[in-house]
Amino acid sequence: MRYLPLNENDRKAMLDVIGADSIDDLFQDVPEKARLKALVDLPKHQSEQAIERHMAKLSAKSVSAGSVPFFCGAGAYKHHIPATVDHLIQRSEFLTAYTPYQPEISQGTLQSLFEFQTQVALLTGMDVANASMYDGSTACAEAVVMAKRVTRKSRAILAPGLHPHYAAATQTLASTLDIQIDERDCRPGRDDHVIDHINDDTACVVVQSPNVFGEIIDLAPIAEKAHKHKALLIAVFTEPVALGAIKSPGEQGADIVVGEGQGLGVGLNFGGPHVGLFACTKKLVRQMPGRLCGETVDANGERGFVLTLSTREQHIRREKATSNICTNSGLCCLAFTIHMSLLGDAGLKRLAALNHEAACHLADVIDGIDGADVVNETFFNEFTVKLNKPATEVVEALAEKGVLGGVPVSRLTEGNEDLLLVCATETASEEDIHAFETALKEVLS
Amino acid sequence: MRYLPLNENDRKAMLDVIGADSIDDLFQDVPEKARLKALVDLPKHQSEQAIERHMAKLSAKSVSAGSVPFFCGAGAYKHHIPATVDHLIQRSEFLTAYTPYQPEISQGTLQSLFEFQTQVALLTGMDVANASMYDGSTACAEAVVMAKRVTRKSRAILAPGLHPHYAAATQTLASTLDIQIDERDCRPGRDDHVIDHINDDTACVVVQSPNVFGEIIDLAPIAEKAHKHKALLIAVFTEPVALGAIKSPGEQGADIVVGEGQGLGVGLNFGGPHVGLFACTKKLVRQMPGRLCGETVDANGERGFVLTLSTREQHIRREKATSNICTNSGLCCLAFTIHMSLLGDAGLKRLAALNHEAACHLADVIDGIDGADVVNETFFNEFTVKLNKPATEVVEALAEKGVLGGVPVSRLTEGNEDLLLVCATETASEEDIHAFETALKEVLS
Amino acid sequence: QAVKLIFEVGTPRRTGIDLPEPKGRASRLGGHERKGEIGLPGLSEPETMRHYVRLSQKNYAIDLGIYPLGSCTMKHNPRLNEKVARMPGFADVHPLQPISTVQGALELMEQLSHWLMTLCNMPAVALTPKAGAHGELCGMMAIRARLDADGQSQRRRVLVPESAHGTNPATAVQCGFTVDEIPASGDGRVNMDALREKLEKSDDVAGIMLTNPNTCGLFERDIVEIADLIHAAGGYFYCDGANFNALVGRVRPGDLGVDAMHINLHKTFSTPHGGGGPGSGPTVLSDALKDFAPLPFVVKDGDKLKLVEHEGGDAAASFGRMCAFHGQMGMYTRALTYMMSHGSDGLKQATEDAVLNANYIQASLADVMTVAFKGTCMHEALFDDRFLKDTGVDTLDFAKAMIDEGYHPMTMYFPLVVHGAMLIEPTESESKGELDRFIQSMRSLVERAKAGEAESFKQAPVYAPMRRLDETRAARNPVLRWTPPADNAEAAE
Amino acid sequence: QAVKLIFEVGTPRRTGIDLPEPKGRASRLGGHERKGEIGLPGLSEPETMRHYVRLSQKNYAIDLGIYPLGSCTMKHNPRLNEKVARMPGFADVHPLQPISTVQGALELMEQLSHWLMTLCNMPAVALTPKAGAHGELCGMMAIRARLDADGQSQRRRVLVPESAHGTNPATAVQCGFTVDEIPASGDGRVNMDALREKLEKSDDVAGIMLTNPNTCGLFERDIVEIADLIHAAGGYFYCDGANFNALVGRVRPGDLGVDAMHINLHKTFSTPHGGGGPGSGPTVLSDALKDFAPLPFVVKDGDKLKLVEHEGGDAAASFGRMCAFHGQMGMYTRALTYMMSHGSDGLKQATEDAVLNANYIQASLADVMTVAFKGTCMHEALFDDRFLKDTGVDTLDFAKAMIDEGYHPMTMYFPLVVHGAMLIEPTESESKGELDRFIQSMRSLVERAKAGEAESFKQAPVYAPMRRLDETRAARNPVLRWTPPADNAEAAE
Repeated sequence: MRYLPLNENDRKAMLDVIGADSIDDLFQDVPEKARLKALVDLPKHQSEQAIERHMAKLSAKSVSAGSVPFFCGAGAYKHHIPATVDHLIQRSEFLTAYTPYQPEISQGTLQSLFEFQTQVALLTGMDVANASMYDGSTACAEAVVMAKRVTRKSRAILAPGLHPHYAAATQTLASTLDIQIDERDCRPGRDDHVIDHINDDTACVVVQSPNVFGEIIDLAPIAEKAHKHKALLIAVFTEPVALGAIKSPGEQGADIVVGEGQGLGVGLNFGGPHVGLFACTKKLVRQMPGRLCGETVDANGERGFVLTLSTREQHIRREKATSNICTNSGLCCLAFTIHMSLLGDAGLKRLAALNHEAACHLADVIDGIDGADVVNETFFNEFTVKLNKPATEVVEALAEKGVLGGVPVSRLTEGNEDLLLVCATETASEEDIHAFETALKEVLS
Repeated sequence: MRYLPLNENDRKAMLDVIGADSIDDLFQDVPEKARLKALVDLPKHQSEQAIERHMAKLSAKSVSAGSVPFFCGAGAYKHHIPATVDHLIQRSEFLTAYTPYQPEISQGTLQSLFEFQTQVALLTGMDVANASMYDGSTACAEAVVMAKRVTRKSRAILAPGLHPHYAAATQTLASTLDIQIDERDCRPGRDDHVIDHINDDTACVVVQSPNVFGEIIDLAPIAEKAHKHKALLIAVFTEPVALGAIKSPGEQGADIVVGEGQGLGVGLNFGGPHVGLFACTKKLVRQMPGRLCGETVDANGERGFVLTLSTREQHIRREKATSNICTNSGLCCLAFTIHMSLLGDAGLKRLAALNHEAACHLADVIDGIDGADVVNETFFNEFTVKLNKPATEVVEALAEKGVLGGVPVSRLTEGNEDLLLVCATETASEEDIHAFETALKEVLS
Repeated sequence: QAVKLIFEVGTPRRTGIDLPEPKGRASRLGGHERKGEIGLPGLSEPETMRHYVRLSQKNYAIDLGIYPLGSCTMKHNPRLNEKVARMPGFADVHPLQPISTVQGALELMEQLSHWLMTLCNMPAVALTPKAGAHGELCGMMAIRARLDADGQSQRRRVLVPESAHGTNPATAVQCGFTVDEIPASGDGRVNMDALREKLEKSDDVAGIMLTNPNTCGLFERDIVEIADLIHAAGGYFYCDGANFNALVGRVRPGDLGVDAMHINLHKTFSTPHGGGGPGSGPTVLSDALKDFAPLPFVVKDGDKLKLVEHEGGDAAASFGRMCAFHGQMGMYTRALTYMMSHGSDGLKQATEDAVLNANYIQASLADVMTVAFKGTCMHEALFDDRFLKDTGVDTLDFAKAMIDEGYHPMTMYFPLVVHGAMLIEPTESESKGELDRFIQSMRSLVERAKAGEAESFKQAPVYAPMRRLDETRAARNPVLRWTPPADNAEAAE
Repeated sequence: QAVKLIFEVGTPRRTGIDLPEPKGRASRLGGHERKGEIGLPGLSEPETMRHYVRLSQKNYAIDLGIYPLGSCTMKHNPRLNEKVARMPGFADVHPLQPISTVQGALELMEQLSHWLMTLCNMPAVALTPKAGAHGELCGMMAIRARLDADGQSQRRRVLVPESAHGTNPATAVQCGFTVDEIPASGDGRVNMDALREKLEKSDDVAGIMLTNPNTCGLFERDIVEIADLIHAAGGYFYCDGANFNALVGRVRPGDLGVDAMHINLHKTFSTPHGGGGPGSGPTVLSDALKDFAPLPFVVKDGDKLKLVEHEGGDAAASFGRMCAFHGQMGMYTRALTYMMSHGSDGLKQATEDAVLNANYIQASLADVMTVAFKGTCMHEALFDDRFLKDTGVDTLDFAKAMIDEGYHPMTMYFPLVVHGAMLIEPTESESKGELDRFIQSMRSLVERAKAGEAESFKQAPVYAPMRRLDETRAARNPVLRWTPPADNAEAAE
C-alpha cells in the first residue's frame, strides 16, 4: 500500500521489541464480540489511476459553475481566484501543519492569521476579529450566543432578510440554550420593521446587509435603537466583496459583525469548506468565541505571534468555555488573506465596482423581459426577481438550456415560489448575460 | 500591472538617485531610428480571468489523450503520473531556482540530480549518466558527435530502426561537423544488417531497442563487432519503462546509451519539454556533453554536491567545449527522479509488466481484425500494424470515432503509408481496447 | 530572518490583480457607498508570492517530519486527494444549483456515507457537521431531540470522564446539558464503580460522552458494559471519535453500543489540517437517533438523488439545520479518495500500523521515560513526567528541546489525569527508520536531562525560527491586529 | 540537517505506487527479459514526499528573494502560467496525434509566433529550438545553409566579441565554423577598428555573433553600423538574445539589422528555470534566412492549421530537423500567457523597470564599489573588483558573503573582459523596498571588507545549508553516482 512505509520485516522486528507475538495481541482489550473476524465489506485498495478515473467520472456528472453562464449566489459566490492563491495554500508547510500550538515552529500560520484578523477588522470596520469560524452561518449562531453572555438577556431578534440558513443554524444552536428567537417573515422589504421590536428584553438584533434578497439595509438607526435598549447589533453579510462598495457595519454602529468570507480566495466547493468571519468591538473581545492570534516577543525580543486569550476556549476552560469550537477554517483564512493581499484597497474597490456594474446591467436586462420583474430598490451584486412561473421550474428549464440562472427563494425557505435570487459577479461576461437573457425569455414565454 | 511592484512614486525617486530626467535617458545609446515611438501593435495587458478564458478555449480545441481511448507512442508515451510528482516539482524552491552554480544554497537541486544520475545509470546498466539533455533525439545527436571525439573517426552508422526524428536530428548536427552518416532504409526488420556495415572507419553504430517499430534488438553481437573495429555502440531507447522489462543496454555492451525519459514523470506536452537521458562507460566520462553533478564535502566535512567536470563545458571552455549545451531539462529530471523513487525496482517491473500485457492483448485483438496485421515478432508496449488502407486516413477516421489509434509511420518518414505504430500502456483499459477494436473494424471494413 | 507584515510591505494604492476599468454605470447602492480608505494593503504578485513562501518556511509540517501530536492523528496527506478535490464537478459547484445539475456531487456524498456507515456498522450518518466539535454538537443534539420526543426532557445530566477532550464538556454545555465528571481508574480507564454510582436511581442522565480509545491511548475494556449501563439508565452513548484511527477496519463502534460518534475526516481520513482547519465531522447515528439527524441530507429519488432541505416529510423529526448548505464537500472528496485508495485491506493495515508504531515507541522508551499506564497502548503512547523528577526539566522544557532536535513536540499536559503528560501519536505514516531516529533523539534528551543540563532545556529552542515566545505578555496586553505606527514625523518632534 | 539519499532511505522491494497485479500473459519479449535486481530504491509515498520537501528547503529561489544573476534574468514566474501549461489541450496532447485533433495547440504556436515576430519586427520565427544554445545553433545553421545555397561555402569564419557568452564560440564550432575573437573597446563595447580590420578584404567571414545589450550590460551604440559592415562583407548578423529583457517593447532587433536571434522564453518571458531547465529558444529569422528554417513548422491550410514535417515543398530549403517533435510546447503556453498578461503596455513597462532597477543599483553602489564602465547601463550593472584591492577579499568571497546576508550572489567572473567581474541583474520583479535592502546589505559588506574583515569573508557562508564546498576535490576524483557502501560486516572484520 503506497501510503504505508512499514513492510513485513519491519513489522516483525517491531513486534519483537514490543514483546508481542502478533498484531492481535495489541488489540487484546477489545471485547471478543467486537473483534472483526474478516475485512469489512468494502472494496480492496486501488491504484491512483483507478481512483482518478472513478472520481473524474463522478465529477463529470455535475455541471460546474465555470462551464456555463452562471448566476447563483444566495450565500456562496463565484469569483475569479488568482492562481497564486491556490498555489500558495498548497505549500506543504501551510497545508500539512496542525493548529499552531507550538509557536516557535508555526510562525507561518500565526503571522498569516494575524494578517487575516487585521484584514477582517479593517473590512468590517471593527476593532478586532478572530481567526475564523466554520462559516458565516455558524458564526452568526455563535454571535447570538455571545450576545446572551454579554447582555445577560436571552431574546434575539432575527431580521426577515437574514439568510434562512443562518436563521436556522442560529435557531438550532439557540434552541438548546434557552434563547428566544423572535418570529420572522422572510419576504423582501421588511427588515426595517425590526426597529419596532427592539425593547429592553432584547439581547441582540441580527440584521444582514445586503440581505438575502440583495437589498442594502441602513444599519445606523437599528444600532441606535438597540444601544438605547442595551442590546447588541449583530450585522451579517454573506458576500465579503460587497464591503468594498458599501459602508462597513462598523461605521454604522454594529457591535458584532459576522459573515461569510468564501467570496475571497475560496471556491464554491458545493457549500464547504467556506470561512466564517467574526469581528467585534474591543470591549467584547473576551466574550468572543474561536481562536485569536496575538502579537508578542520571543526570548530575544523579536516580534512573534501566538494563539492567545485561550482561557475563553474549550481546551483550557472546558465546560466554561465561550464555545466548543476547536478546529477553525485555517487554510481558507490563508486563501482569503492572500487574495485580499493581492487586491488591496484599490483592487477590492475595483472588483466591487465591476460586480455592481455587472449586476446593474443584468437587472436592466431582466427588467426588460416579460414575466420577470426586479423587486429591489437597492442591491450590490445580487437581487430578487419576481417571475410569472415557479422559480424552481424556471431554473431547471434554464439548466436544460445550459444556464445556471439563480437560486429560487423556495430552496432556502418554504413559500415564495415566484421569487428568484439572481447574482452577477465579475465572472459574468456580456455573452453570459446575453445567453441568460435569451434563455430566460424562452422559458418565461 | 500585477507583476510589476514599482509605482510612479518609486520610479520618480529612483530616477532622481540615478540623476536621469526620464526613463528615455536610460535608452540614449539606442540609435535614434531604432527607438520605438509608440507601443508595438499588440493588445494591451489583460486580467488573469480573461487570459484563462482565452487559453481554456484554445485548450478545448484539441483532443487530450486522457479524454479518449489512446494508443499513440512513437517516442512519446502516455503513462499515469502520480499526483505527488507534479505537486513536488511545483514547489517554489525547485521551480524557481536557477542552475545550481552556488552549491551552498542549491543542494536541493544538486542532490536530486545526483539521485537522477544514479537512477539513469542503474536503469541503463551504465557506469555514469549526466544531468540530462534536452530530449532523446538531441542526446542521440550529441552522442554521435561525442563518438567522433572519442574515436577520432567520423563515420556513423544509424540503424534503420532508429526513430526517424532522432536520425534527422543527428544528421542535422553531424552535417556541419564533417561526420558521415551511413544511409538507412527505415523499414521494419532490418536492424540486424547494421552488423555488416561496421568496419575500421566506423566511429559508432547507433541502434535503438525497442526500435521505432517496436522490435526488440539483440545488441550484444553488434557491440562485439563494433568493439572489434574500435567503434562505439550507441544504444538508444525512447521509452524508459521498457528498461523495466528488457535487458539493459549496459549488459549488452553499449558504450553510450541515450534515450528519452519522458515516459517517467513527464507528460506528453505535445512533444516538449521532455528529458534526454545520457549515460556512458566510466572511461568516456570526460568526453561527455552536458552537466554533471558530483559528490564532495563542505568546509565542515559534510557530504554535499556540486556541478563538476565543467572544463568540458562551454561556459568554461568556450570553443573547445564538448558541446554548446547550457540549459538542461532540470525540472523534468526531478519529475523523472520522483516518479522513479516512488516506483523503485518492484514498481517499475510491475509497471513494465502491465504495459507489456496491455500491448500483447491489443496485438491479439488487432491480429483478429481483417485488414490489419501485426508485423512484429517481438515488442514491449508498441508494435507495427500493416493496414489495408493508408494509415493517415485510418487514424483520421478513428479520431472521428473518438479514438486516437496510433501514429502512421509516414508521419515520421516519407513512404510506408500502410504502416501504423500502435502503443498500449497501463493507461489503456479493457474498455479502451474494446473501443479501439470496434472502431478499427468499422474503419477497415 | 523576520518577515514583515503585509501592512509593512504593501500600500492601499498598489494591487496585484489586474481588473478591467469599470464603465461608470449609475449606482444602485442607494446612498450606502463606502467612502475613504479601508486601509487594506495591496502587494504586487511577486511580493505576495515571496511574502507567503518565506512565511511558510517558518512552519513545521507533516511533510517535513514526524508530527507526533497525541489525539491529532497527523498522518500523510496524499496529493491525489488534493487533485480530486479540485475537480470542477466538486470544487466549482454551487450548493444551490438545480438538483439535476449536481448528481455527481450527491453521489459522492452517498458513497462517502456508505463507507462511513459500513466501517462503523451504524445505520445512518449526518454529513453536515463542519468539524469534530460540530459533530459532537450534532450527536448531543440528536440525543436531546430524542429525549424530548420521548418526554424525557428532565434528562439533562451528561457524564464525562475527567480525561475527556475539552470539547466534550463544552459541547454538552452548549447543548444545554450539565456536566458530571467521572474519575479515572488506576489503569487510566473509566472508574466503573463511580459510573455505576452516578447512574443509580437517577432519571436525569441524558447520556455519556466517552472517547474510545480514550485520551490515555487505551481501549476502554468495559465499553460494552458501559453502553449497557447507560442504556439501562435511559441515557445514550456518545462516543468521541477523535481516536477512530486506532479502530478502523478492526473494530466497529456500532458493535460496541455507540449511539452517536463523530468522525474527524481531517484526522482519521487524512484531509489536511491546514494549520487549523477546515475540518469535517460527519456523525454516525444509531437506530435510536437517526430520525433526528440534521438538515439537509441526501435521499434516493428513483434512480436519481435528491436533497431533503426543509423540515417535515422525510425530516419530520430532524432537530434542524446546523449550518448553511451541505457541509464540507472539499473534505468529503478527499476522505473518500483516501478510503478508496486504502480499501478495506489498506484501512485495516493502516490501523494496525498506527497501533504498532505507538507500541514500538512506548516499548522503546519504557526504560528511560515513565509510561503512564502499564500494558500495551492503542495508537498513542502516554508518558508522564516522573522520569524528569529532580532534573529541573519540566514537560514544557522537554517539548521545546524536541524542537531543537528537529521534531514537532508531542501533545503536552493532556490528558489531565496524569502529571506532566506527554502523549505521542506517531500514526501509520512513519517508517521504522524515522521512528528509530525519533526514539534515539528522545533517549538522548532524557540522558541530557538526567545529566543535569536543565539550563540548556530552559533555553530551548535555539535552532527554531524563533526562541520561546512570551505567551503571558500576549494574553495580558492583547495585540490582536496591526495598527499603523504613530507618525514618525510627529514622534520626532 | 543532512538529507539522506533515496538509496539510503528506500529499498528495491518497497514501492510508493499501487498497481494491479499483472495477469501473467505470455511474453512477446523474445528472450530479452531483464533478469535480477536493477537496484532502484522504492520509497513509500510519505517518505518520498518528505524527502523532496526537505531537499527543496535547501534551495534558494526567486520566490524567496532577489536572484540577481547577471545574464540570467531571474524574474517572477507567475502561477497563472503554470495553470495554463497544465490545461489538458496543451499538456496532455501527443505530438503525433492526427492534425485535426491538435488545432488548438497549433493555434497557440501560431499566436506565440505572432507575438515574437511583432516584438522583434522579424518576418519569421523557428519555434523548435529547445534552449538558448539550441537557438544559437538554429540561427547559425540557417546562416550556414544560406551561405551554402549561395555558393559561399568558403565562409566559415565567425566573429565573436571576447565578452560573449561561452555558448557563442561553442555554437559556432559545433556548426563547423571557426571563431575569430574581437576585442572590446575601452567603453565595454565592440572595438570598431578591430572589427573593420577583420572584415577587410576577406571573403571567408560567415557572420558575427553579438549579444545586445552586451554582456557588460551596455547597448552596442554602433550596432546598426556593425550590421551594415557585416552585410557589406557578405556575412550575417546573429544576435544573442539572452539580454532581450532590456529591449522588449522599446527596441526591435529587426530594426537593428539582425538576421537571426534566439529568444530565451525561460528568461525574457518568464518560464521558470526549474533548477536548470527546461528552457526554450525560439529563433527569429530575417528575410534572408527564413526559408532555411528547421522542420517542423506550422502553416495555414485554408481555415485550419497544419504542420510541415518533411523536407521538400514548403520546406525545400530547410536545413533539416533539430529535434524530435515540435519544440517546447510547455514553454510556449507559459510565454504566451506571460506576454498576453503584460500586453504591449506591460511589456514595455517591464523593460523600463528592469533597466531602471539596474541603474538604480548601479547609481546606489557607485560610490563604494567600482562600476566597470562609465555611464548608465541597461538591465544589468557590471562592477569589477578594483574596490576590493588590498582588502584580501576577492569576488568569490564577496559572493559567498552575500549568501549569509540572505541573497543569491550575482554572476561572478563574467564577462571575462573585466577583472573579478560582478554582474548584477535585478529584473523588473523587484520592488524598491527589496532593492533598498539589497543595496544596504551590499554597502555593509563593502564596509566590512574595507575594514579588514577578510577572514570572515573567507569563512562565508556560515548561515547557509552548507559551508563552502570543495569543488576541486569533486573534479579531481569524480563521484558521479551513488554506490552501495562496502558491506559493514566485512569492513568490521
